Amino acid sequence: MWAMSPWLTDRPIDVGQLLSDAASAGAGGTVVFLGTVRRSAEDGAIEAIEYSAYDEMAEAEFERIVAEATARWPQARVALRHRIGLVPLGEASVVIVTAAPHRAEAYAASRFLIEETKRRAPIWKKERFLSGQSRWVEGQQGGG
Amino acid sequence: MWAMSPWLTDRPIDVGQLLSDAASAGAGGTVVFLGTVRRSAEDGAIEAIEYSAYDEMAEAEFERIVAEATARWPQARVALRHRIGLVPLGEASVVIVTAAPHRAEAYAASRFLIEETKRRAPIWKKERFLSGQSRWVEGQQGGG
Amino acid sequence: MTGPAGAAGADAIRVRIRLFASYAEAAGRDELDLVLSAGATAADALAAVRGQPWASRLPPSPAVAVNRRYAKGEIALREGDEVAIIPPVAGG
Amino acid sequence: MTGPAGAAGADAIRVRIRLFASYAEAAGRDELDLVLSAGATAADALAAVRGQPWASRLPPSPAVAVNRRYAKGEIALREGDEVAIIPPVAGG
Repeated sequence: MWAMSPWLTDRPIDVGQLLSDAASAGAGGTVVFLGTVRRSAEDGAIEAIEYSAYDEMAEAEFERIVAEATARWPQARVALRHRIGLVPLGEASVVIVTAAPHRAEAYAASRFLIEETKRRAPIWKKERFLSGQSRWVEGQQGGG
Repeated sequence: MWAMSPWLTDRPIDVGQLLSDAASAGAGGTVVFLGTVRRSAEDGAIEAIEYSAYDEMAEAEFERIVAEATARWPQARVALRHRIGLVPLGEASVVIVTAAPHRAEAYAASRFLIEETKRRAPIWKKERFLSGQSRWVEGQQGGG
Repeated sequence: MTGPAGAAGADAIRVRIRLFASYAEAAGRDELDLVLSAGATAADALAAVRGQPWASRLPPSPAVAVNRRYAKGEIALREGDEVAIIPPVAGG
Repeated sequence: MTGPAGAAGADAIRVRIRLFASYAEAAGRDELDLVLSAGATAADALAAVRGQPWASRLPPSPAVAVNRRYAKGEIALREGDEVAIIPPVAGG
């Protein structure tokens, strides 16, 4: 259902496509950020994470976050996609591409976009363990 | 001739391969930096850039730079490749992948690696213009 | 309270409340309609939701969005507004 | 001066100088061998290179690498060392 959305998808994120979307002849530095479902000692044996979203608001919030980034870094080109649904260990839940004439802008815009995504995007995750148990991940107070 | 080198290649850089090289189950944040040959107003109509290196020292210097990065960010995994020879407009001359449990380390290690590469790697470039002319790019004083 | 949102009376507005993630799980539903007095604010809608038995699950000041944008409690609601109670977010 | 580096005399060492990019272009070659007094430093090697006609192209203090590592001028050279004069770098 999200296949046509610019921001959300229920399929593995196509990094090559996002790189193409952000490419331009004027880009000298391109930064790709991938957030990946990881195994960690404190969390135990995670099998996958299930992401859910307030879809319509997430789309609107991504529009706003990207508009803010391009207002701050006018020469940057941006592509962003967040995955929804069950994301297996090792696969990306979010991919952000920023391309700019100079690398400093590409890094700064990338960092801004992931921090704002984590702070504001109305998206939640539930860890699913090999044991069959599951648990909502405690997030941060959302806010614009 | 560089196909087997971990650091230098005379072919288009395979980003997917570098992502695999740096991947680990513990990585929550992965940053990819791509330095790309760009068109810029001040430089005019660049067709390609020709990179040349002091190959043996470049390999040694990349070893040292990566060792410094992994000493500073012990949880980061790193993959880096620099292209040598003629690189057409829009293609990557360098790709750096850093993967770490948390994104702050991945961003910091990425930035360190590209700054040190630009400061220290004994690599030079000559711009080739559509007019047929060419010009050495004025770089920065190398130093360890 | 959960039927389609028809027109409310002259002195009342009807708004749609949306719940997500752990809040929806606690409530056993992901939306409900509320009839509020004209001039009611987002904070008033939240207070009405607190009347529901599952709502002890809500923190003292949950984030709220009105019409898909984060909003402060004092924002005035209008007929047909969508008010979402946003659990702590964990995207990325 | 550019033949294979044989053993130098007891009081002399032979080192290989390597040139790159614009320096190699100016010199019309990318390496040459130098015979220096025993105890010579990287700075001495550089001074000897400055005797060559193309060397007006060199800046006052070019970066130097000895055996594939950046080095200061005072580093003492040994028989067979590789001394590179490094133009301003422009990788990445």
